[in-house]
Amino acid sequence: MVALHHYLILSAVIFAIGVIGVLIRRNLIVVLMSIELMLNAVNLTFIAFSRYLGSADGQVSVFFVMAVAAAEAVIGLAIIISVFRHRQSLDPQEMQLLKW
Amino acid sequence: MVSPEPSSVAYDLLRWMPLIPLLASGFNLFFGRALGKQTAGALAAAAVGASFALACYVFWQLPAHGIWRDTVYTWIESGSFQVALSFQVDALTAVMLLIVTGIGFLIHLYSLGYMAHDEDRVRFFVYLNLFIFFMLLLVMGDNLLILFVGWEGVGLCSYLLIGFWHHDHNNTIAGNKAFIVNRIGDFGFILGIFVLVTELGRQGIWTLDFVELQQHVKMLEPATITLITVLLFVGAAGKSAQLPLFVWLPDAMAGPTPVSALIHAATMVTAGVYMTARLHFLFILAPATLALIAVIGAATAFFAATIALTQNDIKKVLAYSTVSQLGYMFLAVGVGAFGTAIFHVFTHAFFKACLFLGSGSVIHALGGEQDMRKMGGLKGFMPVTYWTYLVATLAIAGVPFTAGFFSKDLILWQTFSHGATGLWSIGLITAGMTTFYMFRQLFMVFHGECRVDAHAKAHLHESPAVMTLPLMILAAGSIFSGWLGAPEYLWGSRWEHWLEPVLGVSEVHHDSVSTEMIITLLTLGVVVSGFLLAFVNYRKTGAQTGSQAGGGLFYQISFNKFYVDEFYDLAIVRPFTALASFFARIIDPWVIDGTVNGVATTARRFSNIWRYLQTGNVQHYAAMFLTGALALLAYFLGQL
Amino acid sequence: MAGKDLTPPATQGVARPLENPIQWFHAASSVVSGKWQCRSMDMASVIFYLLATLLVISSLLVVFLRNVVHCAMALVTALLIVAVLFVTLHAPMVGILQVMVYAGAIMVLFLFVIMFLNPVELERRRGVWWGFGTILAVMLACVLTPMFIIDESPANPLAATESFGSPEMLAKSLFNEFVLPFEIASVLLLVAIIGAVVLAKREH
Amino acid sequence: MIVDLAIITVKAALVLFMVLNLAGILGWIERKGSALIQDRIGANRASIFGFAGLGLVNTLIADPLKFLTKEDFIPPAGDKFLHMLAPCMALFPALVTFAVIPFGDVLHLGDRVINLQVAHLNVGILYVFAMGSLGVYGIVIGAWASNNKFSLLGGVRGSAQMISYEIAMGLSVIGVLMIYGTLELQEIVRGQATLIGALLPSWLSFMHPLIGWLPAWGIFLQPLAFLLFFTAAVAETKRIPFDLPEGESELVAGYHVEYSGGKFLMFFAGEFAEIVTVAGLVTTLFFGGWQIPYLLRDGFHFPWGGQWLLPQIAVVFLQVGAFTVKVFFFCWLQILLRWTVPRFRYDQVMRLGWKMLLPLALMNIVVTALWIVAWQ
Repeated sequence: MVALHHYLILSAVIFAIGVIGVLIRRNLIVVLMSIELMLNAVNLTFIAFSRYLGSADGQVSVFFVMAVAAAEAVIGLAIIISVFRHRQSLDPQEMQLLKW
Repeated sequence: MVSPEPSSVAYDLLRWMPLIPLLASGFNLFFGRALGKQTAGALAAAAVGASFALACYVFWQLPAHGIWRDTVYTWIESGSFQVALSFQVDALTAVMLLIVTGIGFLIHLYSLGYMAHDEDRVRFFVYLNLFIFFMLLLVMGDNLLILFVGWEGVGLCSYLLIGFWHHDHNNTIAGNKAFIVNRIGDFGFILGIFVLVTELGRQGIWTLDFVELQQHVKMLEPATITLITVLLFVGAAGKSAQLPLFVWLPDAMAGPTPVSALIHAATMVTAGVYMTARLHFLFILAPATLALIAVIGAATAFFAATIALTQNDIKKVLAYSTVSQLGYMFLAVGVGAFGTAIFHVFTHAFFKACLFLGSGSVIHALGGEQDMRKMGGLKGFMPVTYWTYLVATLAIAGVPFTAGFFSKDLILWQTFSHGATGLWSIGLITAGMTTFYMFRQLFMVFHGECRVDAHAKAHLHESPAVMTLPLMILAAGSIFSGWLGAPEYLWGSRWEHWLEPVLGVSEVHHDSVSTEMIITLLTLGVVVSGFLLAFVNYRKTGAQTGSQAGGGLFYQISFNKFYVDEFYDLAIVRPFTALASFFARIIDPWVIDGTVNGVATTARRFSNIWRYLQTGNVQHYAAMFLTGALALLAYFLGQL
Repeated sequence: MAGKDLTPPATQGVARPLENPIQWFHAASSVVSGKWQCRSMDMASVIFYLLATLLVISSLLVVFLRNVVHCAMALVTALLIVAVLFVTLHAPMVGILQVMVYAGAIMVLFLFVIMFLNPVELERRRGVWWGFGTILAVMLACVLTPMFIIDESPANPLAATESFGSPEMLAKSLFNEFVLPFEIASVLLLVAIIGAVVLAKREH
Repeated sequence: MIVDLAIITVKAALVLFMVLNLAGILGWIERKGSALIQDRIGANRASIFGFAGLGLVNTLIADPLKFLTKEDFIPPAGDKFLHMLAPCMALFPALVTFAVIPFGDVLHLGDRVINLQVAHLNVGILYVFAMGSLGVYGIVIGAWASNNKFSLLGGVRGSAQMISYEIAMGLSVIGVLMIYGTLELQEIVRGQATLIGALLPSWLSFMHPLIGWLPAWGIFLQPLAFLLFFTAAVAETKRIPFDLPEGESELVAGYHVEYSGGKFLMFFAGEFAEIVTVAGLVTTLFFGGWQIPYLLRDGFHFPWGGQWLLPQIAVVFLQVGAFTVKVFFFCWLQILLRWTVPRFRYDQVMRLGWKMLLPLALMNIVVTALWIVAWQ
């Protein structure tokens, strides 16, 4: 039978993969995607807990996470668009005007 | 805080007495100019008149042994320690109420005329009403804290009013002087309050309420009480211009004359006396303090009188005479005759206010001239002022059947019968000097040939009715107010009985009427001699008035006020400023700023190193963030 | 008159459970494990491990593919797999929402932006930094994983009622105890919409 | 247990078969219909012995054969994998949507009670929308994979248009859901068996003789919702008047310029499958699904008294038949629309979606909610 910590470990792995994406990708859109991936890993833990503890709250919080994710994606993409307009690039490592 | 006294009843009319002047003050402050200057003044006077009417009502309604209380709300509440904003009226307060509001009302009327030509008299009336408010707070407060608030408030108003004509730098300096000297006194005062509260609190009684204090002070051991009373007396000395803190009062004459009359003669300066009377239950437990007070009172009386002998400024003379009269009051307090002290406060309020207002009327007529050497022969020009002035002079000199006669002789008799013969003799001589300088002033101002310069003489005139009416009322008061406290061999005193519920059974020894009369006759003799001296020297005032240039050593010392100001300047002010400039030049720039700047520089150095962590690359930040998170997670993992 | 008596016996008949894919999984699992004697793991485990493997692979593709559109498609796949996981966990409602919101809306938005900007050049990669980031993330996984292997983690899910994860259940807790967060979330979305319009608008 | 699985499989296969064939038939009907409208003869080549009436039959075979035998062209600079994947993604959602659409009431076989619906999901309608929202990928990916500026434009247009209209579509249905109080389509259909008379509030009882005899179908309870839903659904199918993604006159053929042969067939079939799905949804939500007025499980019961009892199997056949007829009707309605209405301009499409349908749908929701709060 599948125990709770199977799901937890799975989500941990997915989360870590998302972190890799955030850290190393040099394309803002992909970075944003990786963030979505991390959010999904968290959602997975929520759902697993709500299933194994038999409470609805986990699913409700997933609902809210989705709302936040949608907002975050929309705003992020809007920012990306306006950035891309100013400097024809999506590379986060070229956007360092705020360094020392 | 309901008092255990059976006869203490709630009576919430009281709060209006201080409130009305406050409201008037605030209204004038904001809308006074829109209202028109004359109207603003009238409003202010009306407000004080209203609280005067209230005071009279309360005075008549008040039962002989009653205390009326009006608790507005609980101001401070900390555990069992509770201070309410609440007023009380008993016999003592009732008297003070009459003085403050009554004299205050008259002086407001007078000011309508006196300040008629001043530009911003709206501000003047705002201050004046504010003063009345604080004074009422002082005398009506039923606990030390409210009394202290009033105490500070009147100090503030006095400062504001002394510096009222702030265009002249000297006035502001005088204001500062008064304020600072009062600070010294108030420091002692509040220290006294602290000690009192903490000591009682150690006994488990957390209160500032007078009635409760009166019940509980017995708990304290005498040494503590002495300490407390001495500290409180420092405050009183500051406020009531006793040695060595009297120096501010003469300079306070820089303010407008009505202010001098109201604040610096009739009401505020007597606050110290009121406070001691209010806390008499403390003071009578500390005989040492009482002795100290008596000595200082007598000394002040004598000392100020000697200075007053030679002054040429009409208001300075009155100022020093005020100081010396206050000395009398504290002499009375010192010999434990609180009722008598208050009695003298009462009478003195009348004639000293009358004198000040009279001098004010003279100054007004002369267009601001204050030097008596440039006056003389004004009798003809301003009869009303002259006659009222004469009456007041007789009263302060203590001519029989005037107010001063009764009160001053009562003080002297109390002193004598208290056994303090030395103090009594000093008081006696002072009485003589009082007569001398007062009549000297009278002659120099009103008699002899007129030395007024032509320009001022052109429009020399009697003051308008609004100014002379208060003069007449006060003159009448300075005769009849004393009759309340006549000695036994006359119709006897009703005063003592009135104050008995508050101050306890009076300690006046009426044992030997003969001795009392002998003492009185002795005093009269001194007074008459003083008068004759003045009469001989100053009747037809000529050369002598200008002759302060010569004169003996004693004359010089007296004329220069014993060099007290110079001494203070040398002994206190200069070292203080020197210390201050030392701190300003050495400590502040080098030590303080050095430390602060040093910290800043170090921070900048370090941040110059660390700032290279800020690569501006989001992913680097994320990596650092993740590293930190990893460290934390690893730590918790170790915990598991 | 009608309508009340129309609820058929079918709805609580034996046929009812099998109409629900969740029961379908478990029925199928029992069948299979009954047929082929696989002692080691039952059908549910098989399904879980299958989905887990696919999920990990697609996530890795999201991160390591070089073409943005390929990344997006991989992400869509991952999201759908997560949705299926939700369904197997008795959260059909959330699963459907996952498909609608993520796969249906958010990812389409991503694709829309990708085509709108159409970034032609594939991104250059920088070896050191890639290695470093990867190592960090692997460490993260290594730290997280043991934290989750706890003894008291429930081995078996509780017996779920028919209504568990149903829209009714979700709605009940959403509109009773979580009504304030719900409203706040709606405001958040409104703000996000306006903000996006303002940001992405080409200023004249 | 095995039997249950078998039954489900059979139901799924049956539905799939029906939908795909319907799509094929619609291909022929569209040709003939357009010819009818445009006063042409239309498809008449695929005839057997000159008897074109059988054209229907062999069109079903001829069309796929024709497509499958054509060359499958893949643009060299394109993305081969996604180019192959896109048509599947276009066809798949249209087919699976039918899983939750009930095509009949329960069928009694022996002691077994079979619900005539592939999947009985308590999230039913949401499942429909989820699948519908997946339909975008076919276009977008296809457009991007075939490296062609026209198709890219078509893809961008398509994604924007579909996202916009999904919102209006979803909101327009909510009124219906509130009325019937469930998300599950079978329940919705069963809810439509009652008569309006049973729903009338007391103060409207005087209307009873007028409308009381009407069945409580969505069209009567939510007419506005029907209009909105149908419009949005037609827009979702990307057919004229909403065929901006593939507008021939502007973008040669939009997102499937570069498609040919079997892959194009899949796009083609996907489009017709979508038509069928839309028809099925409209039928289910607004026209009582498999309901026939006054037909209950044991026969007809007329509100004006009198009844006509039928055997259960006959009832089932009547229901399925009714459902099929209704679906056919709405497919035909869409084809009619496609050949009679001119194409919008793109900004008009957007304005219609965002400034007309969306506010109207919201208004409908509010009004319905108020009605429900007031009278139930």
